[in-house]
Amino acid sequence: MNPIFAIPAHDVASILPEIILTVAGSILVLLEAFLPGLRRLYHALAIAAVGLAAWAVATLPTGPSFHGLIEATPLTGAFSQVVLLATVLGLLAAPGYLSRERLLAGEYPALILWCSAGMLFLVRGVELLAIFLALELLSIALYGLAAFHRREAFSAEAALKYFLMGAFVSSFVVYGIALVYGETGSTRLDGIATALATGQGSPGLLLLGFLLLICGFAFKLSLVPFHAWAPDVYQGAPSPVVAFLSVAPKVASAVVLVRLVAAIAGSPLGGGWPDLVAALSVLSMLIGNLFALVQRDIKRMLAYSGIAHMGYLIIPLASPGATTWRPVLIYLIAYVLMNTGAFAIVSMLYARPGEQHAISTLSGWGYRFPLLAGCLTVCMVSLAGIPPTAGFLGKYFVFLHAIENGRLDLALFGIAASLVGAAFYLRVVYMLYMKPELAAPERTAIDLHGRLAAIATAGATILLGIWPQPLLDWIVRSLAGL
Amino acid sequence: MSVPIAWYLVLAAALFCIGTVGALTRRNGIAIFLSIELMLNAANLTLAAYSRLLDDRTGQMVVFFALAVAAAEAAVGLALFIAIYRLRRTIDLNRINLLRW
Amino acid sequence: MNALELLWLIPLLPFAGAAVNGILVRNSQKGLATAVGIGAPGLSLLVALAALWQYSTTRPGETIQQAVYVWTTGGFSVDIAFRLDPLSAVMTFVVTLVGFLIHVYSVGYMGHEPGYRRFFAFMNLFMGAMLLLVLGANYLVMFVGWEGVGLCSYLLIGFYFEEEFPPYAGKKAFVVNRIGDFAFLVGLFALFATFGTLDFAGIEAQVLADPASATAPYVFGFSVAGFVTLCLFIGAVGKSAQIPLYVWLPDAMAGPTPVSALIHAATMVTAGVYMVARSNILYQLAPEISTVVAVVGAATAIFAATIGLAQNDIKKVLAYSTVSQLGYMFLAAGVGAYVAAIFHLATHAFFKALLFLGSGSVIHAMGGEQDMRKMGGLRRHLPWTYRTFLVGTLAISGVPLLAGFFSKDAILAGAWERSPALWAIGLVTAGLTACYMLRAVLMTFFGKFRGTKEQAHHLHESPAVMTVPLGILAVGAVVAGYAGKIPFTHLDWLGGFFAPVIAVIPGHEAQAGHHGLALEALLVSASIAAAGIGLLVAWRIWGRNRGLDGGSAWAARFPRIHHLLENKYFVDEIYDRIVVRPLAAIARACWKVVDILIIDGALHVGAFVTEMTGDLGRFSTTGNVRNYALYFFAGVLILFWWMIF
Amino acid sequence: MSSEFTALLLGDSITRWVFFPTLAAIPLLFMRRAPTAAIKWYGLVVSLIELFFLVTFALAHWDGAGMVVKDPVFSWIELPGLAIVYEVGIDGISLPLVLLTGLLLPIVLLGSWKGIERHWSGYVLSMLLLTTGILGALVALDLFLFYVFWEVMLIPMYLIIGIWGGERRIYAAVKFFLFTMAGSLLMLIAILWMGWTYGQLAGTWSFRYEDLLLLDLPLAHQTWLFAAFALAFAIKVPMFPFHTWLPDAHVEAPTGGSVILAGILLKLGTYGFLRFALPFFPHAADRLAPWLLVLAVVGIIYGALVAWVQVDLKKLVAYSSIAHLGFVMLGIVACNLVAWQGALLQMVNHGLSTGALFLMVGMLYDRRHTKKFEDFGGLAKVIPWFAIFFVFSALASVGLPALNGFVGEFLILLGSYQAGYRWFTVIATSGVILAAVYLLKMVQETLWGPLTKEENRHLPDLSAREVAALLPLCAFMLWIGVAPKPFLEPSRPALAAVLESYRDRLAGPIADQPTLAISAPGQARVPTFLAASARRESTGPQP
Repeated sequence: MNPIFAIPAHDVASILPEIILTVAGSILVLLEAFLPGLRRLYHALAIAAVGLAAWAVATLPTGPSFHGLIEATPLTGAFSQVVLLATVLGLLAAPGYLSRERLLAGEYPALILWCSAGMLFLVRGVELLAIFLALELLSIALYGLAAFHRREAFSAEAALKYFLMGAFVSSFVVYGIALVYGETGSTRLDGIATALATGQGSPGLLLLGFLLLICGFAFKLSLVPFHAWAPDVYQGAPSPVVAFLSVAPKVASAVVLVRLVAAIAGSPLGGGWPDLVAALSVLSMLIGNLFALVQRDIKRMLAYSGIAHMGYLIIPLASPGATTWRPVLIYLIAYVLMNTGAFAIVSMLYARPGEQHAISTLSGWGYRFPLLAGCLTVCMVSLAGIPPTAGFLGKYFVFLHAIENGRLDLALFGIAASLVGAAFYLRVVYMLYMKPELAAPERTAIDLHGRLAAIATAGATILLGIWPQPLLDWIVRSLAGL
Repeated sequence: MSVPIAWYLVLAAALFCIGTVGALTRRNGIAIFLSIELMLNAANLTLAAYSRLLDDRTGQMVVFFALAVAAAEAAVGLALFIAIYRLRRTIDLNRINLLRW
Repeated sequence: MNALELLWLIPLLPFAGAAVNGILVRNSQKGLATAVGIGAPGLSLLVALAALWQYSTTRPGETIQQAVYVWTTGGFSVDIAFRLDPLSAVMTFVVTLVGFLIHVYSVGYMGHEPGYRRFFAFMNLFMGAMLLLVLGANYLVMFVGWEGVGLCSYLLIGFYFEEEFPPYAGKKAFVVNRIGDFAFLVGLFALFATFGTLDFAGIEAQVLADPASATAPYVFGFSVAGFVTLCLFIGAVGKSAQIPLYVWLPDAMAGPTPVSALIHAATMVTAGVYMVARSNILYQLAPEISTVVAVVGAATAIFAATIGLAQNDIKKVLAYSTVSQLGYMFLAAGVGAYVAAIFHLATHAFFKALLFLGSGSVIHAMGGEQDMRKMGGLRRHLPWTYRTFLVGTLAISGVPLLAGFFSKDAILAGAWERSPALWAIGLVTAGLTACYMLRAVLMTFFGKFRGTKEQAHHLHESPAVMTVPLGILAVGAVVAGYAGKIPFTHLDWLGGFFAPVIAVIPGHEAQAGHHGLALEALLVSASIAAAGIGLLVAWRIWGRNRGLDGGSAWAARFPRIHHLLENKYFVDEIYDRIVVRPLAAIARACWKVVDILIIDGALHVGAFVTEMTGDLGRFSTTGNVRNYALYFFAGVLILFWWMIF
Repeated sequence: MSSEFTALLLGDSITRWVFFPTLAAIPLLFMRRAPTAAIKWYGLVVSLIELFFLVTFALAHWDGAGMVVKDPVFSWIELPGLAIVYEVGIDGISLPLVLLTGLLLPIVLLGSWKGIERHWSGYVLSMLLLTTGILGALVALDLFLFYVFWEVMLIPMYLIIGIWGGERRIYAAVKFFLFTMAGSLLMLIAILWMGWTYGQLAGTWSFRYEDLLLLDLPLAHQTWLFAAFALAFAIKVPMFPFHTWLPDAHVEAPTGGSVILAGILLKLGTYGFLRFALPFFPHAADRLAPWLLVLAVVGIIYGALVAWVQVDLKKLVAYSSIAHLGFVMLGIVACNLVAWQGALLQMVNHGLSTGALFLMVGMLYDRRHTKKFEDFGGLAKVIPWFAIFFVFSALASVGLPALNGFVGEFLILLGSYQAGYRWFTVIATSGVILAAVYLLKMVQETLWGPLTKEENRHLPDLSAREVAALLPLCAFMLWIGVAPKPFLEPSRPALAAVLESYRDRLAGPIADQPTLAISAPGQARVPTFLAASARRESTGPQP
């Protein structure tokens, strides 16, 4: 008898990282059930698991698996590592906050790990179904995380909004998948591409299908006009969650978006897509920065700034091609570092979840918390894109790409927007250092993990600004295939 | 005699639109979630129809997974509704706006 | 040792003195301050005399250049260099001698001032700058000295800086001078752009080689020479207090009297005349500008003289007289009688310094009182002052055989050659001069004392340290005239000595100035008559112990004119109205309107608009998730629509 | 890269004195709890060591005529088709400003001794970082590198104004920051565009100064790029319509901040014109020269007039800076050796005299905590030594002969007159009148007249520390004024070379599409730095 359901060993091996993360997550849940005494160690364990996964990713044999549903290339490897980096930082940011809120539990790291497993799939998926499943996996985990602060109406509301929007959008995605599948007869991106190249299928339906897909991921990236959920969720969800939620999904979704745009842009139908992306990018940069300018709540401010940053991120997509990956990857790394750092520090400094995280609360704390304030300043400077920081490096490569491909207009919009951006990032800095202290801090959740996260992010941000060569070499190696 | 495939697609599209309109117009969270389920199923119907049209099983596979996912979403969603109801005593979305602007 | 090698010492010594007195010496060490303050100019006087003696004996008329060091290089290269030729020789002589005497006088006059040390530091600084001015071998060095003396005049006018007015007067002087300096600078630029050098010798050589280069049309229908000389003359107008820039000089009397004597009578204010004479080669090539010079000079002369008639402050009288005499010198320079100009400059240096120091001695005795209406009958108490002052008065009035007579006569003769009109003006001015000077003497020394009791009590002749310089200057005021052209003779030492300075340009020779004895006699007698009439009138009005009555009677007879003269034709007020205030208004407009309102306003509006867009826009995030769903759906539809069409 | 860099840091190199302040700043991070005095002295010592480095370096690499020194070049950021090198070099143009920076740093710290009350470690830290930024921008020969340093200057200055400033310090700081950033972002795009164009023609991107000089661009491109650069620099200078950040920044900034700002930061704008904007886009520069001249001259008159009617000492000095830098711009745009020599010298002069004035305004502020004229008057009686220095510096600023200001202004005006801009020159020259007007007003209202305010009756005169801060400045003012030659000579060869290449390119035809001039090293086209003969690498590892 031959086993019909036998799964080839190399396929199993090919998803080792995901397996590690998922299993680790499950173990943590079990530990929560049976050994709650070890709670303090959970995050350490989770981080260890992530490290293991990173090792697995690094040693992953390249090539497609599961009949080409997912693939492993140096490219996916690179993005996976970025996702894992974000995961580690998200894990580091959490314990202080959780223990202060008396929420320390196994579920948290478990959800994070499962979520990042989903992201790894998302990064590697080259088939619409796989992509859809991965997307749902990470989304559902995130819904849970967003709602993690049970007793907090803000948290629940944030989760609810996130969930409803997510579900609403995912139905569009499925419909998009259906249309694309129907018109091209394939759910594999390569198959779709070839089908498009041959020009089969009704253009209208195909356009609609792709549009739905792309809007779906634009929603994940919180690009204008699909951004509205972001500020609410960021503000309401527990800060350490946001530290994770505001970066990791973006990394994964960006990969998919690039793939989708590349798939269609190459086709006869591809005419209008670059301009569409350009429009999204310009809208996001301007609206994001404009709305962030007037926020008094630091988390909302960072949410809108995140929207703007996604706008910068997709500038290269306006001129798709093999060269698109490099600026996107560099920008994402920078964004992961500075944004996670900012949110990690916010989650440490702000006492009450849910309520307004007024920027003015930070007044004069620059001298009370020199280390954290310094790191926050670095992150803000980097977000503003001022050298020598990773943020500047990212913007630099993005603009470089734009100019290289004759999108000078986008570059100009970009700088106009970042001028507005500078204004509100600097507000944080002057609150920290130039204003007298308003209120003495209370219930701050500063712990070793958090400090570590802050130092790591800020340090890396500066280091990348001053000496990016090693990273760039690594990136070049990862993107060598293209 | 068999119904032309196109009709399934049109039906699905119609369902999808109904679902969308419902999701946009209802105020009760549950009702909205139901409408979303409707949209999801419209999508599933489209998939099934196409799969039949193309005589290719992938579509149906997708439908299965989509249903599973829908179920999972429903679980989380309902949990959230309960949580919010505990805290706010309402699931009228117009009144769930602590977070705004 | 060769004194001609030591030219650089002449300005350097006073500078050193200033540095020592200014930085090292303490206020308490008064003796040391005196030693340095007198010693530095004294030494420089000795060096100067030695050099001049050697010059006039061994190499008279030659031009001695002495480069000290290179100042700038590159596109514009110039040396710090000194030049000794007859012109600078005479100037150096006058400056060092008169300057030294005034320093000596100051020891007595300033003896009780708190700022004694500071005073001498500034005075030495001035001496240095002035000598730099006259000894400089190129326009740049000259300009350095030019501004240097301006600075010292600023500092010394404002010497009593704790009072309200003196610092203000100093500022006024500096600013008005700056207006002239601005033109001076432009002139230098034009010079350098044309000739590629600022060296006197270099320019002279080029012009002589090719006068056309200087007469070539330049801008506004001026020739090069025309433009340059005009600019330079404006500079001179500022420095030498001619119309319209004379307004600072009367105010400058706020400074201590020795300062007025040294800077605002004898030396600095004559720098303009010196500069015109120094640039005579260019002026000869720019006849139209020379005419301007002459006219301005004449106008200033008579204008200031009329004001002098109605002033009651003794120093103000002398100040306007100075302005008027400077006008005389420019008249001379304008009509091409450069020798006469320098001649008058020298004689004027003597008798005007004498008069100022005399007035200083009077003020000293009166305990600071300067109003002649409160004086009178002082000749009994201050015999020496009275005598010397009288000599000075007669000299400036042009009484025959005194210095003023000769120099003034030379000027009038020159004026006659150019135009009888100018001559006439000069003549009237001479009369007026005699009149108001005698008036001053009569009001001060004659009649009965009109001061307060304790003033009368304190009246005393000044100490020897003050009277001796008066004596020496008086001698100078008598004999200095014999250096120049003596009427009815061919004796003209100065003329001969100056011959090499007055450039003779091929094609532009000035017509020889020797007219028949008859004419000469006529001119001389005319000027004598003018002086005589002036003195007579003054005697008739203020003489014979009439005190003030005569004057007030006349004032009552012509109230309008008197009012006008007494208030100096309201020139200060007019300037304030038409220049200063409008400028300030513009400045304020620039600040309040352009800067704050327009530029910053625009910025703030921009910022506000940006902020408002954001602030209004953010309400689109209503917090109601149903709207978000709507946005999403709308977004999809719009994009789809866009993609289709 | 790291190995080369560390080797450079250790060797006697430009890199060493560029980054020494930053390295020296690191310990301060851990010295927050240290006693203030210790931090002050630490900062002072560091700044003196830095000065020592600079002077020794200048002397060591000085050949009779001038100096052109480059650190060994090595690649900083390298990607396929994109090479950004770390390339720093110094020549006669940057030398004076570099030395001025080194001179001002210790003086600034001395001048802040009393004025800064809080967070000294942060203050010294910012100052040192700022110094690195300034020096870096002055020696960077790769435009990417230049831009990085250029921006690095912003944050410390922002902090200095914002933390240690006066009442409206935050407004001023933000204004300063946004103004500068607005300009520099456009410049960044322009730089990228040039690098890309070079890449199109040469195959690989490059931002190296020497490479980009080889670009021949059509007039339209030149005009836009020049506009972008000019905007960035004009804001920094600042030229007339973009100047309004300056008064606010100066009035609010602490003494040290004002001194650095006026002394050096502003010069980077003019330096940028001289080093980048003009040589890169000669034709555009030539065509836009009249406009720049108008702005410069307007700046002179306007700044002077507005300064005249100020009621705040510091604001008066701030506006006077606008006027002075108007002169510098006039000289730069005149494009003629005399004018350029004057302009470069005038940059230094302004740094000295205005720096001294700001210091003394700060000293008054330390004593009386006011900068308004109405609170002063008759101070000369109370604090004579202060009066002497104050009058001295003011006169230097007026441009009195035998003091430094005169030399610079004279050369500038002479040069621009020679260059044929007669009427601009004449108008500009009238600025010397106004300079006298407003500066004497300043002196008058502070020092002269009766002592009206009772509080002023017992002000202490200058302390030894303050004299130590002022004396070097005044000494240089006098020295430059009396014998400017040693200060003009070093920069002449460099200026002449730049001018020559500028003229050559101007004489050359305007390309109708971007082309790359193939030029042999040392050709006049690319001044000084490429001239292999003229270059001497500072001792360091060979790349």
